[in-house]
Amino acid sequence: MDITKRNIKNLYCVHLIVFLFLISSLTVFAQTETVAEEDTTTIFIPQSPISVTAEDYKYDRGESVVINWGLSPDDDGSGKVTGYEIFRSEAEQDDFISVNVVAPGISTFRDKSVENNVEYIYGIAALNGDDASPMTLSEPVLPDTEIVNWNLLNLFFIGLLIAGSVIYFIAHAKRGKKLFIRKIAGLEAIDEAIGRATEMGRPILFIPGINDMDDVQTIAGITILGRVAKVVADYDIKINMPVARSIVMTTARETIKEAYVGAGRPDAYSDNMVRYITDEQFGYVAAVDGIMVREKPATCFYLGAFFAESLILAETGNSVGAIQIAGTAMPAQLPFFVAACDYTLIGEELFAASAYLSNEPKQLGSLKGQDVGKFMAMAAIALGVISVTIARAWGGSFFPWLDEFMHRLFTITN
Amino acid sequence: MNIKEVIAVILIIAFFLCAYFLFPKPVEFSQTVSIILTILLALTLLVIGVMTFMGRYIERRVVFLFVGIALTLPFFMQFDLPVPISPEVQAAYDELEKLPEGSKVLAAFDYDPPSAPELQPMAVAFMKYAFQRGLKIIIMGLWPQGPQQADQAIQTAFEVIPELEDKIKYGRDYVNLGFQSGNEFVILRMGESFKAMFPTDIYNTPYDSIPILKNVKNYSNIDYCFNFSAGKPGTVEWVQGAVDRFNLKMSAGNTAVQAPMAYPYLQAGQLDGLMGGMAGGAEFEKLTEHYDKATVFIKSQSFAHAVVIVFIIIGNVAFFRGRRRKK
Amino acid sequence: MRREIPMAITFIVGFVFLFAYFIPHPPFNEFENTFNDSFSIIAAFAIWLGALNLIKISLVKIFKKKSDVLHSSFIVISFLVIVFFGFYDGIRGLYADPVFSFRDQGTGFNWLYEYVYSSLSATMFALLAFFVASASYRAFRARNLEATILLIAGILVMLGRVPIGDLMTGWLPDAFQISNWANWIMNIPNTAGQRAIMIGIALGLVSTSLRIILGLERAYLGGD
Amino acid sequence: MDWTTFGVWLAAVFTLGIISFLYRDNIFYKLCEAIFVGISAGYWLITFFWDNLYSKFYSQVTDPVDPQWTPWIGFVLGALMLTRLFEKIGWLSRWPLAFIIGATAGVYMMFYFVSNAMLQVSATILPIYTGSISGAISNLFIIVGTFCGLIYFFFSKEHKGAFGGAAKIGIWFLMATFGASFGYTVMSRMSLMLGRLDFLFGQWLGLIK
Repeated sequence: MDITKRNIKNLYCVHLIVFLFLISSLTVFAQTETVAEEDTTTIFIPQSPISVTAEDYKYDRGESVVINWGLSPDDDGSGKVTGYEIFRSEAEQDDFISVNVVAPGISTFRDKSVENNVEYIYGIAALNGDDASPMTLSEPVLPDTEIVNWNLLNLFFIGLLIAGSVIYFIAHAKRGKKLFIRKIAGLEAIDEAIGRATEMGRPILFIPGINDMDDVQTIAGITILGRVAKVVADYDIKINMPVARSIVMTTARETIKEAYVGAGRPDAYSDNMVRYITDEQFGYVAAVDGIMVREKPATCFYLGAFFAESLILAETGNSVGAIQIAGTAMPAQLPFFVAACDYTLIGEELFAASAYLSNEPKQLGSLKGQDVGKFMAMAAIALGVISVTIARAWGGSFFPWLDEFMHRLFTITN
Repeated sequence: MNIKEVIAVILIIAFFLCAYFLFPKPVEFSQTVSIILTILLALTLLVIGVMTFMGRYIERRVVFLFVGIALTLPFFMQFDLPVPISPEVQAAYDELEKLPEGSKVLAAFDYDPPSAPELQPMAVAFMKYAFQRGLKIIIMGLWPQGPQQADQAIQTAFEVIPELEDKIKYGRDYVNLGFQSGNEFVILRMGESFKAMFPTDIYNTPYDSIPILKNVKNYSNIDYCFNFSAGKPGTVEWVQGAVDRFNLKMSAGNTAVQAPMAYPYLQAGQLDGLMGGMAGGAEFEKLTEHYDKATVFIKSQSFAHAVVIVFIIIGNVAFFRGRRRKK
Repeated sequence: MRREIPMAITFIVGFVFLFAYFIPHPPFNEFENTFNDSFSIIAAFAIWLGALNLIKISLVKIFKKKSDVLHSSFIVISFLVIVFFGFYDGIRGLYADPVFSFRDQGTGFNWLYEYVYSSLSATMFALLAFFVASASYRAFRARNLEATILLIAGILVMLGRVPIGDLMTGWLPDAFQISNWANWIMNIPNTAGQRAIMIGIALGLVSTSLRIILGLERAYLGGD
Repeated sequence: MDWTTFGVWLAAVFTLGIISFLYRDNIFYKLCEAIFVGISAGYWLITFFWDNLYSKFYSQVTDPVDPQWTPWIGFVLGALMLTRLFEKIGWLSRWPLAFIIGATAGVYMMFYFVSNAMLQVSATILPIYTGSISGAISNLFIIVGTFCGLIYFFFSKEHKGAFGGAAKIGIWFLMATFGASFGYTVMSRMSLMLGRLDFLFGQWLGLIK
């Protein structure tokens, strides 16, 4: 480092110390004065905050400004300053409106209610109850729009790392490397469950949840349908799929139709395999219930986003003696599926299902990538816990820094 | 339909007609009768348990019947139960207590009549409390019927505390912005501008001419947010969209089904407080000292829970008995 | 071409929307909104497909198969009644002064909603009280250690969150009160479990989304 | 009898009709169900028409001050959806599907990743040393529970040995979570029935004060 620079820094330090000394002596002086004042009158007007700066908040859509100020000399924790009021005016208009009030001891505020590309001036007043000091004004500030939100850099990197490992393992598997994936009981059972329907000559019931196509769980359900439909088309089993959303109906029809085309028997496909009932949850459940009781399906699949209906579906399916395979990422519904179904895919397993069933290396590669994500989460938790515990117990400088770093790494600032 | 069923239907209709036209209103059991009924209920359950142990299993309609009785009887009974306060409800209340008079609170009503039994008591207690404290309430809904539920809650509050009706003025002390479709995207867009999402209030008054909304541009001018949620969109979306992205401070009242999912957010500090279901409502009523529906319902709730637990135990008795047989 | 164009659409749209998250600059900041509006409009079109399907099936039942005639005709009639009031009130509201919405108090649509739709759906919903009890009776068995943990946690929470828990253990020291146990279960094991599920779901979602965007997952376009 | 009283009676009849299903499936319930299916399909059709098609498309593009063009994207895609009604060009309906699925994948990826993964990892970084034993135990439980829960979800490693043991602990935590959910669900469902009983005995019959 340059020697002169360091000297200048030291000089700043001296200045700062002198300045702080002056301020504190001023505070003491002011205190004695106010005590005297309070004796005569109950009105006390605190001193204005010192030096107000306003800056455009970085990496946003030009919608916020950060204001910093030096505390009023009267703000010493004795309660003489009860807060700061932040005022704002468009530059050159002198029409100040109150934006917010913050507690004493706070010297920064982010005003998120500004318009893009309008110049503003801020004023801060120290408050004592209903009384306020004169405002200290800032320089004009112009909120601006940035191209990229660099505050999300940590998210970008972590996201890139996880997405990258998913893509890496997909590519890795494409080259023919063998990947080990453990057996998932619920998915192993799918073939058996379909086989049972063939033997018994009864239909399969497939419910892709009750959410629309804009839920990834529904998409996951439909991708599993793609696998199931292939087998169904090959063995010509009856599949019955009542749905609660029109777009899901369209998608499901498309999916099953293609499976039949793939099996070389497009004429065996019929639109009646997929029926729209109603968007209304219980109207839908009531109808599905009726279908179950009448048609007695051999196998029921519940794969997608479920709500209260999970209980009724699983119970009814149980009572008609169907093999039931359920999967959802709705934690509240899992207890009922776990209790009443033969196999349940919990959360992440639902998303993994279609890749698992495809048995294609590149799809399985993506599961490996997911595992890398979990490993990273676990490593971060372990490292973070160790550093924060040591930082709390023994202090030092490295571990508190590491702790701070880990928290920063996994926090999003907006 | 056999003859017995026909008679049963006629009797049921007769009962309801009598109840409508002839019964004295309201019906109340004295304390002694209440205790006797409770003991009778317990005894029959005990008998069922013993029968199951002996190998005679009951069918599910018996379970239905007992649940029905357990839910209905306490409506007419005279007794009080202690309501313990859980830390998360206390936290929600404390955060509200901290707000100075005149603070602007965004109240998001994301539920509809079917889930109202759980959330309406909280909403009423919240309105009563907020009006008495002099908090300014901005109401909105991501569910089409949410704003109507809010209106009903305010009406109930006015009926219970008549002096509020003179004190509280629409437009100055509260405003109902109505419903906007678009789920979580409404929450995100409100981060830039409320007005873009709600150009007028529910009565078609333009946004800018409503006094309470002066200087309210987006979340940064809101001191607190309270969300009553029965599903999606709801608390999870508010946390993801408003708390995580715009640093809004928030507590939530959830249906009991939703509540367990909100606990990680609570522990992570994304939510300040949480009221779950009828129990949360009863606790909040106790904290705000406005005893109402939830305090009454919690009695039925207790009875029903007890009955369900007894049936779980009976079910397991049957299960273990069956298993021993197999061995 | 029938498959390539949709795959290209998925790829481009997926990527652009993904990166829009990091770019606050217009027009990227509007993309989420555009998607949401477009989705709403598409859904509004698609629901006609669904409704027409429902009515078609019901009409076929009434006139061709002659089965479930009463049931199916009730479906058709109630559908037509509410659709009529929906359009009638909606259009009337547009030309009225002041303007009102089809779901405002006092419209026929709102009456149907309040007394027919909402009472039916609320009661349907409420039937779950009975089903949940019978499911507890029939399905929740202490089969193994896992199921036992589930049951014990469930029972403690059920007791602890209502006053009976306190009636039973209120006289004991704090550490033995059921309501405290229930609080503990909710705040500690429940939080931990939910969190594991949440993190897993988020990762599963990322991987599924990537597979979709990259075109590996295209069952919705009819598999391979 | 005014419309409100009539409405309350009608609602009471429907309520009892649905409840009658608990005894067994019957004609009364079937009719209530049919009305419900019809009414709800119509209700959503109307809601979608006014809330989505009218206010998100028509009133946006015909706005006299600032007409928008972006709603046309949705309109065109929606119209393509209707091509399904015609056999020959039905394949065009895949375009809107591709748009929806692609956008869903892109939009929600980051949403969930931030709230459900990043922030939850950050919140799990808790000190084991807190100065109080109960605090330490609580934090330890959260950390171990989350950690082992994640291990359970590992796909590329067999659940054997120490790894399997951790996965087992993970399952226990998941089961406790499900138990808590189950307890709360029971509470929730009972409350819903209470609401209906309150309607029957309170609003309709007036027996409750």
